Amino acid sequence: MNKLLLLTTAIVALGLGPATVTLAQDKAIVIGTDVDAGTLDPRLTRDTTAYRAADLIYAGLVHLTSKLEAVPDLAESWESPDPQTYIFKLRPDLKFSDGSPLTADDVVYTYESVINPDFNAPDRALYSPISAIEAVDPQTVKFTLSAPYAPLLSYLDKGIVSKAAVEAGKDPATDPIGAGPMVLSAWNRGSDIVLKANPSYWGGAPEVTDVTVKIIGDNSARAQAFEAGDLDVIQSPLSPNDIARLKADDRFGNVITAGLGVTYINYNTKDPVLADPGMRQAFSMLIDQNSIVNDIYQGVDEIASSIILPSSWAYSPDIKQPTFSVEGAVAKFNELGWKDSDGDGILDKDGKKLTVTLSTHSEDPNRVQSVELTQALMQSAGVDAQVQITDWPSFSTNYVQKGLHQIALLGWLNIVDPDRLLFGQLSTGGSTNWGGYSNPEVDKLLQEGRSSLDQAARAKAYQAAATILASDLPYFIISDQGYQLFYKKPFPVEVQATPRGNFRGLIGMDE
Amino acid sequence: MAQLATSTVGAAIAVKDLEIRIRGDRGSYPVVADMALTVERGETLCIVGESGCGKSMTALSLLRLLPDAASASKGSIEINGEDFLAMPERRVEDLRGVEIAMIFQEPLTALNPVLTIGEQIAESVRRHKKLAHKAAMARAIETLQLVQMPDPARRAKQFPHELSGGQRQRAMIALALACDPKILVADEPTTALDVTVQAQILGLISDLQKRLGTALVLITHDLGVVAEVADRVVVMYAGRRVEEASVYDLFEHPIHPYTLGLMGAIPRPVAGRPATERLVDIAGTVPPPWDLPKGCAFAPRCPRASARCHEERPPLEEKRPGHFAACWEHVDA
Amino acid sequence: MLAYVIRRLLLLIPMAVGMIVVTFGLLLLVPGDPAAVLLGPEASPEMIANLRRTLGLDDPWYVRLGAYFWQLLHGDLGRSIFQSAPVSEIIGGRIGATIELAVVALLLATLIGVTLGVLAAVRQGSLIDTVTMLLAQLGVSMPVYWLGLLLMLGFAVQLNWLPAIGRGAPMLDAIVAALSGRPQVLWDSILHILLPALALAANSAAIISRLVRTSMLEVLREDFVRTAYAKGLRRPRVVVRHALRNALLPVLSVIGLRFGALLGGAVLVEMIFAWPGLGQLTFSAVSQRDLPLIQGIVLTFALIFALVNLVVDLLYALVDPRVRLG
Amino acid sequence: MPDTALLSVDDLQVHFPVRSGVFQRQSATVKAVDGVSFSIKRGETLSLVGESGCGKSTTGLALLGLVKPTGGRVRFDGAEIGSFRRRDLKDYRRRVQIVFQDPFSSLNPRRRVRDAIRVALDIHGVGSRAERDAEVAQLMARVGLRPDQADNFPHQFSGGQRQRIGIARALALKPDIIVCDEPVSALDVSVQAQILNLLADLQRDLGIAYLFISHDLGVVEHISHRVAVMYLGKIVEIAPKALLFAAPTHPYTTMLTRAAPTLDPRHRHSFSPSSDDVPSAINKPSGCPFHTRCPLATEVCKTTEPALTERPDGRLAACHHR
Amino acid sequence: MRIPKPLRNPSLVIGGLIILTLVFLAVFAPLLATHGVDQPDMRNRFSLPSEVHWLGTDNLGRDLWSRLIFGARISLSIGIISVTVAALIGTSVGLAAGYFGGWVDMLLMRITDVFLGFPAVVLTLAIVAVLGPGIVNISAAIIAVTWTEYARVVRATTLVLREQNYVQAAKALGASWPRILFMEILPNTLGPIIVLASLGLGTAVIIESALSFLGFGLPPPTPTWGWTLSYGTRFIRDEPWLSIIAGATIMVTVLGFNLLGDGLRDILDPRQLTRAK
Repeated sequence: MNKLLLLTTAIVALGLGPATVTLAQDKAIVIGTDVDAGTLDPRLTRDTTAYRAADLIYAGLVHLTSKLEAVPDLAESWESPDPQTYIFKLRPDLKFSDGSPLTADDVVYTYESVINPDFNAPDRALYSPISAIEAVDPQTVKFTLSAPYAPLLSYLDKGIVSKAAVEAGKDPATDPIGAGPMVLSAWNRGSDIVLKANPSYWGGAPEVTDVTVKIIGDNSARAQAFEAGDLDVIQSPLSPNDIARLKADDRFGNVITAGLGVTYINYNTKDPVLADPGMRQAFSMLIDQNSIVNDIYQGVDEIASSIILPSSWAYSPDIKQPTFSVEGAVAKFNELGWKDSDGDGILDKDGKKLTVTLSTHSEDPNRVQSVELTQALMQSAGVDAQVQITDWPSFSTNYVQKGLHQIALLGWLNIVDPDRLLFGQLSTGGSTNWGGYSNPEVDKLLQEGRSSLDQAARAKAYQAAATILASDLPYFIISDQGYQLFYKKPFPVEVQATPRGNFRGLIGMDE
Repeated sequence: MAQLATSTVGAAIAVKDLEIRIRGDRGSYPVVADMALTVERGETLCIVGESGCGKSMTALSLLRLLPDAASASKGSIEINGEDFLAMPERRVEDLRGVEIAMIFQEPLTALNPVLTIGEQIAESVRRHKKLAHKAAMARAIETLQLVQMPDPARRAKQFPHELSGGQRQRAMIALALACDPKILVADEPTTALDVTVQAQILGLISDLQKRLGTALVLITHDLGVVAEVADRVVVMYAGRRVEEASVYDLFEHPIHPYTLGLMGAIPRPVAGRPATERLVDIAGTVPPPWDLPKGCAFAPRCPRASARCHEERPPLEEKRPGHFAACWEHVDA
Repeated sequence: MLAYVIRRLLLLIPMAVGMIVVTFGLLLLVPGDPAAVLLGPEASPEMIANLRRTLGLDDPWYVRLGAYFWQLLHGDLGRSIFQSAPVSEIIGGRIGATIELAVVALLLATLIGVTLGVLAAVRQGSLIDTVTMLLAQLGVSMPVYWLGLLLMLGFAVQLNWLPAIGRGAPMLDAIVAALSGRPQVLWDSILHILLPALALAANSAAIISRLVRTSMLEVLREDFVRTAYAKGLRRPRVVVRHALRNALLPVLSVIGLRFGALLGGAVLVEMIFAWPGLGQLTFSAVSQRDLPLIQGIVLTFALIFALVNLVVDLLYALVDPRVRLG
Repeated sequence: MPDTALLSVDDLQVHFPVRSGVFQRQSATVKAVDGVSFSIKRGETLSLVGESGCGKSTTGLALLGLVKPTGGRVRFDGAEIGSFRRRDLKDYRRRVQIVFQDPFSSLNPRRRVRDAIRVALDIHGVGSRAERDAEVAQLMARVGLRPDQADNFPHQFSGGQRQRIGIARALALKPDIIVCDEPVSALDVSVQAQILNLLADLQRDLGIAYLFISHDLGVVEHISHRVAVMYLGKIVEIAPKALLFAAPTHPYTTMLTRAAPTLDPRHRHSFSPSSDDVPSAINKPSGCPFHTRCPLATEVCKTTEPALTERPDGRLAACHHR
Repeated sequence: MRIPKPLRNPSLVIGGLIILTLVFLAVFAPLLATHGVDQPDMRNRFSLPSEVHWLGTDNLGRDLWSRLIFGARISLSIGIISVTVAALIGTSVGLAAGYFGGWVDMLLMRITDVFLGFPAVVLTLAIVAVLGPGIVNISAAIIAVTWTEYARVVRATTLVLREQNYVQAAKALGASWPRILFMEILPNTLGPIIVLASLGLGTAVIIESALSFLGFGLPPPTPTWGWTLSYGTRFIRDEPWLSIIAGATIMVTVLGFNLLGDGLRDILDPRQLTRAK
C-alpha cells in the first residue's frame, strides 16, 4: 500500500512541479538551527540559538570578532587604569528598539542582575570577579574587580537590557527590547524565530532585512532540508557524512574552520584504578584519535595534541599527549603490575580484574561511536571495558557532575579564552572539577594565567600547565572541533562566519 | 383443491430436477438433489423437514441467493416460462422483488439495522417501480398498512430494533410484498416468534395470500404450521423429497416411515389421533450430506428398513393418487 | 445523552489524577536534575543548589504534588522550567500543529484504509485482495521513523518534489488565505504536511484496511445483505449502502484508538520532519526533565485522547441507531 | 400448602435496576419476576409456561442463585435457602441442578466431555478419581451416550447429544430437582422426542422432580403434572395439567392454547392477522397486567390487580372475571 | 494424504517459517557468527556484502551478519519477556474486571485508562530513564504500554464468556470463582491472547528499535537491531545499505510475527477476536 501511496503522491507532485516557492527579492535569509531558544533574555541564555538570537536583538558593550578580539559595540572606547578597574565610554544617543535611550544605568542594571546569585544566570561564574559596577555618568560605566581577571573583556559582549522596560513589566525572555541590529517580529515556539532589521541600531540597519531562524532538531534532517532548498544557511553541529557531501556540492558555499570546542576524555582521578597518572597514560594510549577524527568525524575535526586550542594565542605545537599504541598501553599496564595471570584475556592485579566503565551521552551518535570503538580497543588490550550510555541529564547532572564516572567522553564549547576550559575544571576544588583533579603546581599556573594582563605571560603560564596536564592526563583531549557553515549560493551578502556561530556575519554587518 | 401438478402449465414457478452442490473442505457434494416443485398462483406449498435436510437451500435457490460455496449445479427453475437459472445476473436482479420475493426467518438480522423500516421498503419500490422518494415512502407506509402494522406512518420512521418481534416480521412481509410479487418464498417465517405472535403472522400470511393470489412456498420444520396453512406438502430428508401430497392426505395417511416418525414425535394429537404416552423416538441422527448411505438415506434409522433399502435408493413414486413417496417399504394406508 | 457526556467528562478526572500521580512519581525517580541541566555545565554546585531552591525542587514530594494540584485547581498548568513561558502557552502554541498532523494522517489513513479494505473484501481472493493485504502487512511491520526517512529521502531529497521538513502556514489559516485569493499558501501547507502525514498514516491505514476487509466480509455474509439482494438491488448499491455502512461501525471505534496511536507516533514523525508540534516538545521536555511541561503535555494528551474517544462514541451512537448512550 | 413440598417458592421477586443520568442513579425498575409463589413435590413436574420475557427463565435462574433474588423466600426440604451458610448452600447446589436451552453454549468448547461431566464430582469431592471416572461412564450410559466418547470435545457431538451431556452433568450429583430451562426448544422434533423420553425415564427411575420451563404448550402438556402460566413476571394461573388444558380459566391461558397450531388441516384455526404485542416489562400496565390484550377487560382490570385465588376445582387463577 | 489444516494457511506457514528461521539463527548465533560482534575494523566501514562479510559491515566496520543474528537474541528476549509479562498482567486485570464487574471493574478500567491515555513515548522514555537501559528495563517500558491491550480484549471476552451457559452451569454445580475463572473462562480466552501475543512480539521489536533511535536503547556495543537501524538512518544518504538491511530485518521479523498472529487468528476461533472490542 505504501508503494501505491508513493505513486499517487508522486503523480500529484509531478503535475505541479517543484514545491519550493521563492517569495520576495528583498534580502531575507532562513537559518537552520538545532534547538529552540529557551529564552531571549541575554542574561539567561543557555542554548546556542538563544545566544545567537539575542546577539542580534541586543548589543553588548563589546563585540567579539571572528578572531575573538573584543571591538567596540555600544561602548565607544574603554580604558583600564589599573588591573582591577575598567571604564567604558558609551556611544552618544544610543536607543533601544522601542525608541527609549540606552544609558549607563541600563548597563549597570544588566550586569548587576547577572552577578546576583538569586537571578540564577547560568554563566554567573564567568563574572564572579566583578565586585562593583557603577554608572559614573549616563555615558560612563565603571567595573571594579576583586582580582585581576584577564578574560573579562571577552565576556562583556553580553546584551544590554532596558532597565525601564523590565521594570515596567516587560519580560525580556519573551518580549525582548534591545539595541541590537534586529528586532523580534515573531517567535513560534519550537518552530521558528523571525527577526526584522532594526533601523535604530547605532550602526544603521543591516543589509539583510529578514532573518528566520528555523528549528530542526535532527542534524541529518536539517542537512536534508538545506539541500531541498528550505534553508539558506546551516552550520555545526552537523553529521560528518553530511558535511562531506555538502562540501562537494557546488550549489553551496562553505566556511570550514577551526572551532572553539574540544572533545575530550574526563578521567576521574579519584577513582582507585585511575588515580595513578600512569594508568591514565596507558588508557589514553588506547584511544585511537586517528580513527575517531578521520573516520567517525570524517576529518571535520582535528586530532588534538594538547589542552590548548591550536587557534589560541597560547597554543604551542611542542606539547604532546600520549599517542595511540595498543602495545604501548599493554606494556604500560604490565609495568604497573596489571598482567593476565589467569589467562582469561583480562588483565588483573592482586586478584582484581582491570574493569572500567566508559560513558557518554546518547544524543551525539559520533560520541557514542567513539566510545564503542574505544571500548573494543580496550577489550583487545585486555581491559574489561563496559559502556554506559544515557541521555544528557542522567549522564551529566547525575553522573559526571557528581563524580560517579570513571572514563567519560565529553565536549566543551565556546573556549574563547584558555581560562574558560581550565580554571574551573582543573584547579583544585574548582566548581566544575568533576574528576577531582588536584595539582598545586597547575593551580598556581592557572591562577597566574587568569590574573596576568600580559598575553605573553599568560601564554607561558598556560603552556606550562598544559605540559604538566599532557602527562598527568586528568583530561585527554581527543580532538579540536571544527566549525562548518554552509550557505546557499548566491547569498545576499558576503558571508563572514565566526566559529562561535553567531549570525552577525550573515546579515551583512561589518565587524 | 388444486390437482397435484405434474404439468407445469399455468404454474407460477416450476422447479425441475434441481441439484444444489456445495464445494468446501470436504470436496464437492450435493445438499439437494432431484428436487422438483410446481406452485400455482394462490397455492401454498409447504416444504417441511428437520435441520440440514436442504429445505433452506432450496428456498434460497429459488431466488438465486445461494451462498458463495453453494450452486445450483443441475436442473431448472422456471418463472413465467423463463429459466431463472439461465438468466444473466442483471435480469435476475430485475425480477427479484417483483416476480419473486422472500420472507426470511429472523427479521432482526434480515433487516438492515441502520436504516429505517420505511427506507428499506421504499428502496425496493424505488428500484422496481421507479417512483420518487416521496411516492416510494407513501407506498411503503401503504404496504405497512396492508400487513396491519399498527401506526404505520410512525413505524416507517423507526429502526428495526425499535420494533417488537412480531412487528419486525410484519415489516419483513411488507418489504417482500412492496412490489406485488407473484411468488412469495417464506423461510421459517414464524420460528423466531412467540406462539401468540406466530398465530397472528400465520393469520396474516394466509389472509394476504387469499387477497393477493400470490403463490406461496413456505419452508418450515413445524408440522403445526404446515397443518394450518399448506395446500400441498413436500417432506424432505437428507436433501431429497421423501413424500409429497396434499395436506389432507399427508396428515391423514402419511405413508413414508420418516413422516410417520415425525408425526409420532410430536407430543400432541396429530389430525385427531391422540399422542402416545411415550413419543416416537427416531433413533440416530441425520447423516451428513458428504457421507450419505448408499441406499435410502433414512434406512439406517428406519424401523421398517429392509435389505433393499440399504442397497438401492427408492425413487419418488405415486403410491396413491396424488400422493408420492420415495420408499420401498412404505406404509399402506 | 447530555448526562452521558457529562459522566464521561467526569470520568476524566480520576484518569487525569492518576496520570499526574504516575508522571510525578516517575519523574521523581528519573535521574537528572533540571536545575543542573538548566544552568549548563559551567554552573557551580552552589548555583545549582540556589536554583533548586528557587524552583522549589527541594520541597518534599507531597508538598510539590499538592502545590501542583492546587495550582491545577486554579486552572494554572504552571511555568516551564526551561522555556520562559507558562506551560499552557507553550502547549497552546504547539497543539495545533500536532492535531493538524494527526487529523490529516487519520483522514489519509481512513481514506486509504477504507478504499483498499472494501476493494479487497469485494474482490476476496483476487489479485487486488492479495496485493492489498500484502501491502497492509508491510505497512504494519515498518518502523515509522524508517518509513519517514525513506519518504523524505525519496520525495524531498532525491526527487525534490516535496519539502523535506517543517510546516507551512497552519492549515486553517491557509484555508482562509486560499479563500481570500492566495491559494499558494494552502498549497504550500498541503505540500508540507504530505510526507509527515503519510509516514504517520501508513501504519493506521494498514490496520484500518485489514479491519475494513474483515468487517466487510463479515457484513457481506449477514442476513440483511441477502435481504437487500432479495429486493433486487444491484451489487454496487448493496455493497455501498447496505454493507459498507454497517462494516464501518467497528472501524469507527478503532479510529478512536488509532488516534491515540497517531499521537504517540507523532513524536517520532515530528522529530524527523521537524514538525513543530507536541511530539517534539514531548521529547525535549522529557530530555530536559521539565516536570511542569511534561505534566502539562501528559494532561493534554489525556484530554485529547478522552475527548476523541468520547466523540467517537457519540458518532457511533449517531450512525448506529441501536446504540443508546445513557 | 402442607410441608409435603420438596421446594417451595414464596413471593419471589427479581428486579433489575434501570440506571441513567450523570451518576447512574436508578431511574426505573424492570420487575422481571414480581411475586411468584409455587411449590414442587418430590418426583413431580411443574411447568412454567409463558411467552418470551415473561420471567419464567429468570425464575429458574433465581432458584439456583444464578441471579440474585430481590425478595421472597425459597424453602427446600423444609429449610429456608436465605439462611443457608456456605456449607449448606453447597449441599443445596448438589440437590438442585439445571439443564439449559442452548446445547452449544452450555458446554465449554475447550473441555472434554469427561471433564464437563466430572466437574460436578470434582467440586464436591465425590469418591476417588477412578471412581469418578467410572461414575462418568455410568452417567453417559444412563443418558444414552457411548462411554467411549468421553474423551471427545463438545463440537464433535450433535445438538441432541450435547443436551444429553448437559443432563448427565446435572445428574452427576444425584439431585432431587432439576430446573429444565427450555431444554428441547432448540432441537429438531425427532430429537426433542428423544430428550423428552429420556427426561420421563429419569423421573420414573430416579424420582427426580422437574421445574420445566417452556414456551411450547404441546411439550408442557406432554411432560407436566401441573402447569403454571406466567405473564409479565406473575403467575396468572396454576393448575393440574388436565384441568388447565381442558378448561383454561385465565383469559391469557385461553389465548395461549388457542394460538397453538392444531396439527389437523381439517380443523384449522382462523387466526386473527391483527397485531397485538406483549407490553414491555419496564412500563407494565397498571392493574391486571393482561388487561391491554384481554377480551374480557373492564374498568376494574385497569386499576386493580387481581390476586391469585383458589377456585372451586382447586386451581389458582388471577382474574376478576373468571 | 491430506495436508493438515493449519499448514494450508499461508499466513501461518510463512509467518511460522520466518519466526522459526529467526529463532534458529538466534539460538545458534555463536556458531553461525562469522566474526566477533564488537570487532571494529575502521578500514572497512560500510562495506557491501562480500564473501567475508555476508551482509557487509556497519559504521564501525563490524560484521553485520554476526551483529544481526546476535541482535535477534536481544530482540527476541525483549519480545518474549515483555509479551509474557504484559499478557499475564493484562489477562489477570481483564479477567478480574470482566468477571467480577462492579467496583472491581470500575477501578481496574480507570487504571487501564491512565495507561491508555499516556502518550506511549512519555511512558516508555520515563521508565527507561528511571530504570536505566537493560533488557529487563526496556521490557518493563514495553509492558507498561502494551498490557492494556490484553486487558481490554480479555475483559471483553470474559464479559461474553461469563454469560455462557457452561459458566452458569459451573456456578450451579457450586464451583468456586477461581475454578470458574481458571477452568472455564481462561481457556477460552487463550485464543485471542495467543494472537495478541504474537502481534505483540512484533510491536515489542518496533518499540525497542524506536527507543534505540531516541537514544534510550541498550547501551552500545550491544548489537541491538535498534542501534543498527538508528546508525543506519544517520548514514542513510551516503551508505543506505546499512539502514536498508537493518530496517528490512526488523520489518521481516515484525511481518513474521504479524503473519503468524493472523494465521493463528484464522485457526483459533476466528470470531472470538472480532467480537471482543
